Amino acid sequence: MLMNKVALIGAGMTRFHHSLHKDKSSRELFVEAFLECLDSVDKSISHKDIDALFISATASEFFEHQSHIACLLSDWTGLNPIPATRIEAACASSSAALEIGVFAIASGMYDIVLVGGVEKMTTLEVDEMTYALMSGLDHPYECILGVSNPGLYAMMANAYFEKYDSSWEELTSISIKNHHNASMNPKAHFQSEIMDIAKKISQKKGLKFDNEMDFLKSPTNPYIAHPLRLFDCSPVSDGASAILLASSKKAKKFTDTPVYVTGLGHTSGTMSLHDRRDLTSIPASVEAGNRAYKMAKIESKDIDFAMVHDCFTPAEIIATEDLGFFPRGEGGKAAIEGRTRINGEKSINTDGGLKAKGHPIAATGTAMSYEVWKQLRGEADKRQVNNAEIGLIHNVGASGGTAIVQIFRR
Amino acid sequence: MLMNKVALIGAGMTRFHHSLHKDKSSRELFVEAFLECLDSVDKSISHKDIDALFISATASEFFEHQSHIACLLSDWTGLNPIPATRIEAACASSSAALEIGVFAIASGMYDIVLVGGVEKMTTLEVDEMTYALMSGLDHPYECILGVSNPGLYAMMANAYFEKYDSSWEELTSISIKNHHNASMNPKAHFQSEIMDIAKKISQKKGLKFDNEMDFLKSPTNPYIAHPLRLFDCSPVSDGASAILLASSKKAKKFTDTPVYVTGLGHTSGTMSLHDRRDLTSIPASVEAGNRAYKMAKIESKDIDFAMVHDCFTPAEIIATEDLGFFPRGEGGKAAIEGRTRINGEKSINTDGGLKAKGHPIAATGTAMSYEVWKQLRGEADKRQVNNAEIGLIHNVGASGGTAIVQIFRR
Amino acid sequence: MNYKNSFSVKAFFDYLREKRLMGVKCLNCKNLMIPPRLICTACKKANLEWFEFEGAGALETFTILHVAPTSLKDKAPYILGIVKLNEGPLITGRIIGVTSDKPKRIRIGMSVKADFIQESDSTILAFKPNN
Amino acid sequence: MNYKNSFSVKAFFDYLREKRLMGVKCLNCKNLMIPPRLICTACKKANLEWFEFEGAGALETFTILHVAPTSLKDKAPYILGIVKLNEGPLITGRIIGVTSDKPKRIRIGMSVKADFIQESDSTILAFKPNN
Ligand SMILES: [Zn+2]
Ligand SMILES: [Zn+2]
Repeated sequence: MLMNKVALIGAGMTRFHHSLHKDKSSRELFVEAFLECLDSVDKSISHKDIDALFISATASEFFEHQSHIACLLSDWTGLNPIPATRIEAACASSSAALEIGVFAIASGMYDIVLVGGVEKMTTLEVDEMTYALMSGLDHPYECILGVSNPGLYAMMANAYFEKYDSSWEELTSISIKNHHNASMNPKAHFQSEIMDIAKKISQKKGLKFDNEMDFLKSPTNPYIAHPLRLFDCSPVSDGASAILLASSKKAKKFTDTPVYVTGLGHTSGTMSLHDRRDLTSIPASVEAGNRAYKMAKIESKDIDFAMVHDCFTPAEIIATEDLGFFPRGEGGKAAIEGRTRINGEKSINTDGGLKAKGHPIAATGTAMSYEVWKQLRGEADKRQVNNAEIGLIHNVGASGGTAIVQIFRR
Repeated sequence: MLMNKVALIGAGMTRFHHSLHKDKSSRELFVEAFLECLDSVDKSISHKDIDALFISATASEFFEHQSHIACLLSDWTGLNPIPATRIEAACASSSAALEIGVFAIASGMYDIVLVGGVEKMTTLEVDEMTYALMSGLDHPYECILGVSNPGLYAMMANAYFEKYDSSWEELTSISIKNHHNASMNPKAHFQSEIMDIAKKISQKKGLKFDNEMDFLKSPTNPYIAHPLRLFDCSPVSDGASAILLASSKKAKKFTDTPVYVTGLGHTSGTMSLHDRRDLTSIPASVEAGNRAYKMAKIESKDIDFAMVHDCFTPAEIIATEDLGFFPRGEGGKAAIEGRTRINGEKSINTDGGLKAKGHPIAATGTAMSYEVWKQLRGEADKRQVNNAEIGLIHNVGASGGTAIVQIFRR
Repeated sequence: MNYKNSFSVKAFFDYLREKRLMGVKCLNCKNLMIPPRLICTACKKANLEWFEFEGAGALETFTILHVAPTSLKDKAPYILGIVKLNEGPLITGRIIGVTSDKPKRIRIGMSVKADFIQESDSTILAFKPNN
Repeated sequence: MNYKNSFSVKAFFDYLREKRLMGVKCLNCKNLMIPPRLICTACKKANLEWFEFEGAGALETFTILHVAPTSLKDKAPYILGIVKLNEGPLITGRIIGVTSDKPKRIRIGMSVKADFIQESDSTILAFKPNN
């Protein structure tokens, strides 16, 4: 019905980083992504072609005391007076915005819509930032107790270890792979292998690490929420991303190689982690995946590559199982065996994932689509997946209260 | 194109109030509106009929340290696992949600969608609440200076007085009328005429007021932002509202008297008030109105009644001019002459408006649609507009960075 | 339908202050829920009554929080867990009575019982091991 | 296109601290804008240069704020205004040099000039009447 009705015709993003954007606020970050997005349109596009704006910021209230940010960005991009609406679904905000952009075009209301997200996170100290992002959890029943986002994924990890007789060591395969992929991504927050980071630290601190595991097990990689350590967590980054959507009819006017939206899946899970019977899976992800596969008329095996929500390392393992890429309990083993590396059996998080590319919350969803756009057009350079034809993004809000899966093809 | 494709098949709202909901949080407020909404469906509806949820909360981050609220409400209404997305456009949030619900249905993705909004405001003191809502303004260029929402409308009022040689006295016609209308609305925050309130106060404080103007000019009606006084401002209320939308095809399965969405207009204005050349009009309102009229294929004269955004009294006067109901500079005079009262020339804010019905920010847009629903179905009791066939809602974000106009017919 | 019930967040915490762990039972399908809800998660009916949980259960999972939000910085590291109550439902609580420097001592599956601790202005649900 | 320019919120306030009122001029269509933007509001090109405003103008409108946000509670009532600068654009500022208890003394149209006041940690744009 909606399949192939809407296409991506442009994509842009800032580098994700914790210090590079120190002097920029949300508006400057988003304009930067927007200008690159305009430039990326093969046959050129102008302001007057764009009909509407659906933009996300997840916690700009806390970071910049700024809401009504879609209006602000409409103004600052020069797109004013087109309609501008902010979309929020915790960490899945901008993929929700993309979905709504698809609806708006498919409804016949608009031809071309800009979607995207921005998060300026580094205005707060770590403890304040932790609390700000805890607003995405159930305030009275989780937040008040002191449950943080890493805390929730840590609890999922421990439940997973128990059920599948696995351990923290398995998680390191995720961060090692994703740092490797990010080392080839000029937009990534970290652009170095974990061992390179370990070497830098050892030089500075007069320490010595024999190998990655030696470093990751050291106090230099401190606990955030046991069993998760610093390198199990996505970093705090500032950044923005933007995608231009067009009706498939109009798309050809702007590019000869559009990227089509073929599958949309979006479901809500319980707000609290404790309301799920099995803590080793995110039911909303399973269902969102099934809905997206159904719309795209494909199965999980047809996916060539996927950006999955690895806010914390156990999340990637659970995601690859929830999406049907690997059997239950085998997601971690698959990663260890290299089956998820670029041009492995299933290329996962070719851009470095949230873990190494960075996770400016509301910019994450459309940044995943940005990588899919690059891959499907054969523009992913050293990260390029061979014969990439069908790509998937999987974006989770908080501990799984929201899950969004989107499938694209060239 | 979209005209008449989608219909309202149910509507519910809590009473708006500052103390009645003291013991309730957002989730309980929204569930209350939701249950009434379900009950309002003529031929009954069940949870499994509902495909998706677009819900607004404007500043729940500040009021309850709660974001990701669409997921929370999907869970608490029992609608989980349907997709749930939060929509924010400052004070125009839930009309933006309704618009997106229309797109989602018209796209063919869903048949039935729940939209609505909730705001639990009374958790904060007045000064904190003032600051929370200032997040909807331009933070560095307005908020830091201490500009509040009433401050912006006060500046518009002074510009209007100067241009049209008018004065504060004209504004009182708005609050007097809207209190009168609210006195007939069981959902309204205030259900009494201004003179009744004046009498109560005079008894308690041992004062004496000869008439409304005597009361409104007294120190008992203190300045908030000169020239605006307390009774020029909408009160601080808790509340929620919900609307069920269905494709026009499916609507008849649920009711014999659906209310059709015939016109949608939504535009962004400049974020800062100072970026507009004329401060006596809200350009986004003019354009949103024109777009809605165009889609509905009607003119402003065809509107039988309208809920317009009277967050502060000058806003109603400016709105009735921006929407083409009255010539420039004559909106206030029209109100004084009674031309905007129920069954006057153009019935404006039959429900009491934001001024007297209350303005729990994100609940306001769909509460306007709730009144249109009641009026078009002939269920507005003592407030009923005769032969109500075409109704309009006009919902503004902050000082006009967002304006949304929607037209409905029976 | 009765919209005006009191199965609220506030009521849960009011009970917690009285050291009572209260959820609801669906009068239609007998489903037990905690914290209290206004609509049954199973049958979707709004026909509920209060139900008191004993507070005994088994630890389903846990974490030790080292990087805490501002208000709890002084308390870190602290332990959090999800407990499967004997009556069926799971709920999150602070885990007390075990020290965070010995994570091996905290075992998934260990039996725990509810406790109620005072923190800042509110009563917090906690669980401690049964010895 | 040059994405890496410095027409930022931060730059505006850095200049303000130096008592300079800076906006931008479009190199394509000569449009003047304040505060600075990254894309011209008129021709939509990202081809701008810094432009210093004199700070002189006329009061377009004003209000006296009585109910202030938390951080400014002690300062209330204070006056705010929108000023039409001689170069064309309008901008919001605090109005000083007139007392809030005599609103009649504040006239729309009166000529004002920019001043820069220190408040908490930041420099705030203010305007005072020309006498
Ligand atoms: Zn039940
Ligand atoms: Zn220009």
